[in-house]
Amino acid sequence: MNLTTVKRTLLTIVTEAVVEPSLLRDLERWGVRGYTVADARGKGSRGARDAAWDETANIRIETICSRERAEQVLGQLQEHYYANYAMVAFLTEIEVLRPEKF
Amino acid sequence: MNLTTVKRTLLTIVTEAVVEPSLLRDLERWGVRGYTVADARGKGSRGARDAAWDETANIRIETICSRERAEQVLGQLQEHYYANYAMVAFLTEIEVLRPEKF
Amino acid sequence: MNLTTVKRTLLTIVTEAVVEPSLLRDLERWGVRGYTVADARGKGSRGARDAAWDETANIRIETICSRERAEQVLGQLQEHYYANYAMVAFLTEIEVLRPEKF
Amino acid sequence: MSFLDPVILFFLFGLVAGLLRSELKLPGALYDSLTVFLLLAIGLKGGQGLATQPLAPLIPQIAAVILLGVAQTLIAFGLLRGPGRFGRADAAATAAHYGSVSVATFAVATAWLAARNIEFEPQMAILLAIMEVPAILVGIALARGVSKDTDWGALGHEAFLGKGVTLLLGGMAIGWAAGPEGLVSVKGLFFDLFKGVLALFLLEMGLIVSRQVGALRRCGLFLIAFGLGMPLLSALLGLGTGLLLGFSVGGLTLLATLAASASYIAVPAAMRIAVPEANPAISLAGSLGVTFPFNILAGIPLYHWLATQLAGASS
Amino acid sequence: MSFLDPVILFFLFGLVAGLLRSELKLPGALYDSLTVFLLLAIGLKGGQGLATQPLAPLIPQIAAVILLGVAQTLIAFGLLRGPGRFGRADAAATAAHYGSVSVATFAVATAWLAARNIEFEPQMAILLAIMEVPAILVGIALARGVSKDTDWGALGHEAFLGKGVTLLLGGMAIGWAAGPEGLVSVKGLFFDLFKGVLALFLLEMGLIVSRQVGALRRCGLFLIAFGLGMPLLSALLGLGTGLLLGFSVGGLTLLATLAASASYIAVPAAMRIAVPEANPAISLAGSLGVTFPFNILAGIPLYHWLATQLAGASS
Amino acid sequence: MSFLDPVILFFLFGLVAGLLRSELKLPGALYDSLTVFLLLAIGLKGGQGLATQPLAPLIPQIAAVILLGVAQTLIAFGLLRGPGRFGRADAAATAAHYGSVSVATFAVATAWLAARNIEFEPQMAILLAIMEVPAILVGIALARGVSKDTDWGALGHEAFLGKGVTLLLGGMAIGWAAGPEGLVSVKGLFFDLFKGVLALFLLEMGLIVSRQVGALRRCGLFLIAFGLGMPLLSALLGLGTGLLLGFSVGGLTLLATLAASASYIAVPAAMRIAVPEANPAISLAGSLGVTFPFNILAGIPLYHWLATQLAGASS
Ligand SMILES: Nc1ncnc2c1ncn2[C@@H]1O[C@H](COP(=O)(O)O)[C@@H](O)[C@H]1O
Ligand SMILES: Nc1ncnc2c1ncn2[C@@H]1O[C@H](COP(=O)(O)O)[C@@H](O)[C@H]1O
Ligand SMILES: Nc1ncnc2c1ncn2[C@@H]1O[C@H](COP(=O)(O)O)[C@@H](O)[C@H]1O
Ligand code: NA
Ligand code: NA
Ligand code: NA
Repeated sequence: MNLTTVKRTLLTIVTEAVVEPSLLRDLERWGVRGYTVADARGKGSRGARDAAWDETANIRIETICSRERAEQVLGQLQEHYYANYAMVAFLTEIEVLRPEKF
Repeated sequence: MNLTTVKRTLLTIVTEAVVEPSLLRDLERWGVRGYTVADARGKGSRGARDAAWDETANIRIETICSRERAEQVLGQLQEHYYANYAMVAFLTEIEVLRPEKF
Repeated sequence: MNLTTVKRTLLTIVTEAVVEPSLLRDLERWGVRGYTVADARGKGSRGARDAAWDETANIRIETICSRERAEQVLGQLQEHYYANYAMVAFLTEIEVLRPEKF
Repeated sequence: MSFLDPVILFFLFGLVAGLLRSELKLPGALYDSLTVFLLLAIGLKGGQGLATQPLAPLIPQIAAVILLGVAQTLIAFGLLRGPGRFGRADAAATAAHYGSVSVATFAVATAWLAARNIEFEPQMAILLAIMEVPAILVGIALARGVSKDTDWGALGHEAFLGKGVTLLLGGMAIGWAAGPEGLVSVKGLFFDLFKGVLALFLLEMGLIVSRQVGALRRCGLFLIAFGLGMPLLSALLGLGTGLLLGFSVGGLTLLATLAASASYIAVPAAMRIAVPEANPAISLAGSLGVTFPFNILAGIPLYHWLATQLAGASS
Repeated sequence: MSFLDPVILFFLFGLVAGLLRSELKLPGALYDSLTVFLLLAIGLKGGQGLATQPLAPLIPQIAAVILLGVAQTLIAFGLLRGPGRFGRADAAATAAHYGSVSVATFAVATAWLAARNIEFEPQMAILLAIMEVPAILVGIALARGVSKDTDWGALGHEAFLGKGVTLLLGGMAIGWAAGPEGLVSVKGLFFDLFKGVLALFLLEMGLIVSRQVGALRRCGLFLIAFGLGMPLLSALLGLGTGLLLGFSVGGLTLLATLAASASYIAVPAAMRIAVPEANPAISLAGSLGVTFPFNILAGIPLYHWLATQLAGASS
Repeated sequence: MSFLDPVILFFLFGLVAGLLRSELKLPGALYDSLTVFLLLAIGLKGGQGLATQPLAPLIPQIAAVILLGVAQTLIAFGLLRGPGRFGRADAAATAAHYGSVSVATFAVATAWLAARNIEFEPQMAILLAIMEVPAILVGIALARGVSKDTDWGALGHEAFLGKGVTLLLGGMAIGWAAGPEGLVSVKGLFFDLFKGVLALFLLEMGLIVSRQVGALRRCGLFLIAFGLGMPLLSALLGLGTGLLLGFSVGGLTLLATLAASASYIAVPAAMRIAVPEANPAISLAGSLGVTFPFNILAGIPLYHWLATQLAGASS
């Protein structure tokens, strides 16, 4: 096979389930064109979030974008979310086909 | 400790929940030896898939394999699934112990 | 924006749901400061684990730490878990802000 | 008997809440559990009825409803390809939806009849299970042609051992084997709570239907016309078939409702795999966005009225 | 009527199991489903009562409970800012919790009254839905000031179309439209199982409350005092309001309970978005860790006793 | 009373659907919720019975069933190590399964007795909870030896505060404190729906059992023989213990059933942690694939027959 994969950046965010609607709205405002969300639980500096009920549930969001966009979004998260919300975000270098999609 | 990790490739696929059985069958036919599946929701070029009911739910599949196998499977996905299904797939370079397992 | 991301290592573990409490305790003993857990199903050398009931469910744990810590934990997993449990673990290089957190 | 059946009100509530973009969302596991409950309960009730009568007359009835399903699918395909100018795949997939049946519509119709103390033949549940299947196979044949190397074995397996058919037939077998007396011990769950569970289920259906509005707007007027006209046509076919089979007014109403109803669970899933190039949004916008609300709000009383007229005329 | 209502026992069981660190955990989807059930059932019951009486007297009552909610929020804010020395955001968010209401507390109170055959006004369910909202808006205004460019449209949408208010109002509309006769068919689910479902729900509440102990220890004595004193003050305000509105003893008890109760679902979610700098652990430790158990274990009988005294004196 | 109890039919339906590879799958949250319900309901029923009698006679009974559990585990270990040629870990883990008990089997037996109006001692539920535990500790001691630095504290915590034991004991405490009158308000949920919920649960059990067939084939004939013989032996031990304790025919039947039953929830989880080198597929193939179906299909009537004979002979 003769595949040409292209580099993109995957931004993964783990945060409180309660911010899902507003965070997804923000992501779209910041130029993200697609995302995937899954339910999660976890533990971090703000203590255990064991998903026993909605207030203590986490979500895990993934969005594939250009390196530039990913850094911009990460910067926005730091500015608007890091201080007040249980949140972790990180970047991973990945490869995709159909680069125009991301 | 004296660990020798070995490079492998992680193929991640996000797609419609309805294809789970047939896609997993295909993955095994294409030589994949193991995979992990989780439920997800998301949004992309085919619109929002919010998991309100089965028709609009996503799954997220991960499979660790050799770079070669990962590229082959990605090629097969492009050929057989990309056109007709809501699907995103990407490759990540990872490291494992027990290389013979993957 | 002027972001300085820092390299960290993401350790991902897929294993039997039944070990969740004891494995998380072990992770903390081994120095991990945070983790994220999600429910999963899958297939591997120990057969299909389809989450039809708790005995056959998987979990997927992610923890971000320094490369060194990640290798140490991976080594511990190999020593204490690989032989007896359905388990897969791998390392991914990632980038974060707030390096002091991980 | 006022028109404002709470079951219908729950549907309207879900629909309005969805259209107003309320944050209301039922847990996915609840929706799945309610579906399992309804399928089992319908099967149990049918099976318990069958326990008290001979099974032989079933055979011609089964044959008749298979033909009915095939005929509906072919007619729908013709309408969608011809006047509708649908592409082959979209026409075939949508036709399969309309040739098959909707369990939720059937459940509302049985509740409607029960509220009016109108009896119906117990085997309707088995006919419901049977009618899920033929349209799927015909739809695939229409999309692919029969010459192609379709894996009919796998398709048959999927059609007959899908969740819906399995639960209906399993429930019927249990009801038949246990009989009315045997079921007394599980009656408290499966029969006494039936209408409440149906109400909750329809609340979720209302939410789901409300999400079809966008797709419906994009699909255009023909789909709306088809979604209203096809059930009427199918209901007449169903009434004709029911008359030939000598059904009671209740049975006629149910068979008309079954024929008029369009699948939104089994068929979408099967078509997504077998005819992937068809756009699932189109078929669902029709069957869920137009035909389902039409049937439960206006269709069922209408089919019952027609059944009464026909039964009166033919007797 | 012994004190040991099973509903309370289920709560205590969950609390003890949680404190002993049992592995007991109910599936998240079950907890969500039970919430949906309780909200709908409360709404249906209220709506069916409204069906038999004129709606006009509702308007002054609605206005009165809005004022009651606003007053409670302002008083709580004053207490938390002044003697409590809370920061602005924490004080505003916590005040909003106490100015709003808790559906679980309301459900326990209705069950308590029902077990003693004490009647109450059917519109209490609508007042419950109304009282969820004003404290949220006041709390946000207290945290941000009203000059700032808050998106009140989005907030209003969220407050009125949140899950709780939607289900309560939807249930009431259905109950009102169907009336007592129409609801007979869904009674088996929504009314006959109400107390059992409430018991199961309170088991989970006990588990959740048990997790507040750590936060409570960190938050200090003032929060505990506030969590006990504020409901007493609010209950008196509620009783006063109820007397002005001419409520029965049952209605007085419920309005006092509503006023005394503190939100732990709608308000935390809204505050988390609108006042993110407030620490959610503080408000929840108060409303869930102190006020909720106090109300269901000791508050409700106390408010009922006060209501009896006041009703006797005023008549 | 025909043999075709719907509860058994639901199990067979699940089994057949699973063997035919139907796509039928119940949501995981539903299965968990049904388990919670059954454990609580069994506990409540037992507790309400205890409320009307002195508790002192319980102490020798508790001691007796602990010994019974220990004896069964040791015998099973001997059989598996000796004739079975199992490795130490596998033998110990499997023995622990058989020395412990199965709640689902107990539930089917109580339903079987209830359908025949056979009374039994209310404390059977407490004995059920007690009997879950000793086999776990013995199994671990057999696998590791007692000299090793096992964390018995953590193990005890896990054994006694696991979900099953917590819910059984919590339910009993509630039932005991509320008494039969107090439970009237939650009866509609926990008692009237018991058999329907058990039926649904057994449908899922059938599906789970059907997945054991592959493992069973790999494990060979000895495991099948053990899975049939061990419950018979245990039932006799249980009958003997019951006679010594002076139980009624119903109590004898239940104690025999408890002894004959093998755990498939609490023990597998505990063994997976404490004896990880044991292959869980072996123990589950035996307890779920052979012993569970044997007990509910043939064992319970047999143990009841034996109990009748023994009770007749001894009186
Ligand atoms: N080091 C970590 N690795 C992986 N996930 C983490 C880590 N730290 C925190 N998290 C996740 O992020 C959530 C919020 O983290 P925090 O803000 O540190 O409380 C936690 O509940 C975890 O799910
Ligand atoms: N840029 C993206 N990043 C992460 N996930 C995506 C992205 N685009 C799409 N997805 C996921 O893939 C699914 C199918 O995408 P699509 O085919 O673009 O509709 C969506 O429902 C999302 O869950
Ligand atoms: N190659 C693989 N890629 C991704 N996940 C895997 C792979 N192999 C195994 N897994 C996951 O790890 C679990 C345990 O694997 P195993 O120990 O091989 O049975 C499986 O149930 C899968 O969820
Ligand atoms: Na049809
Ligand atoms: Na209040
Ligand atoms: Na046993």
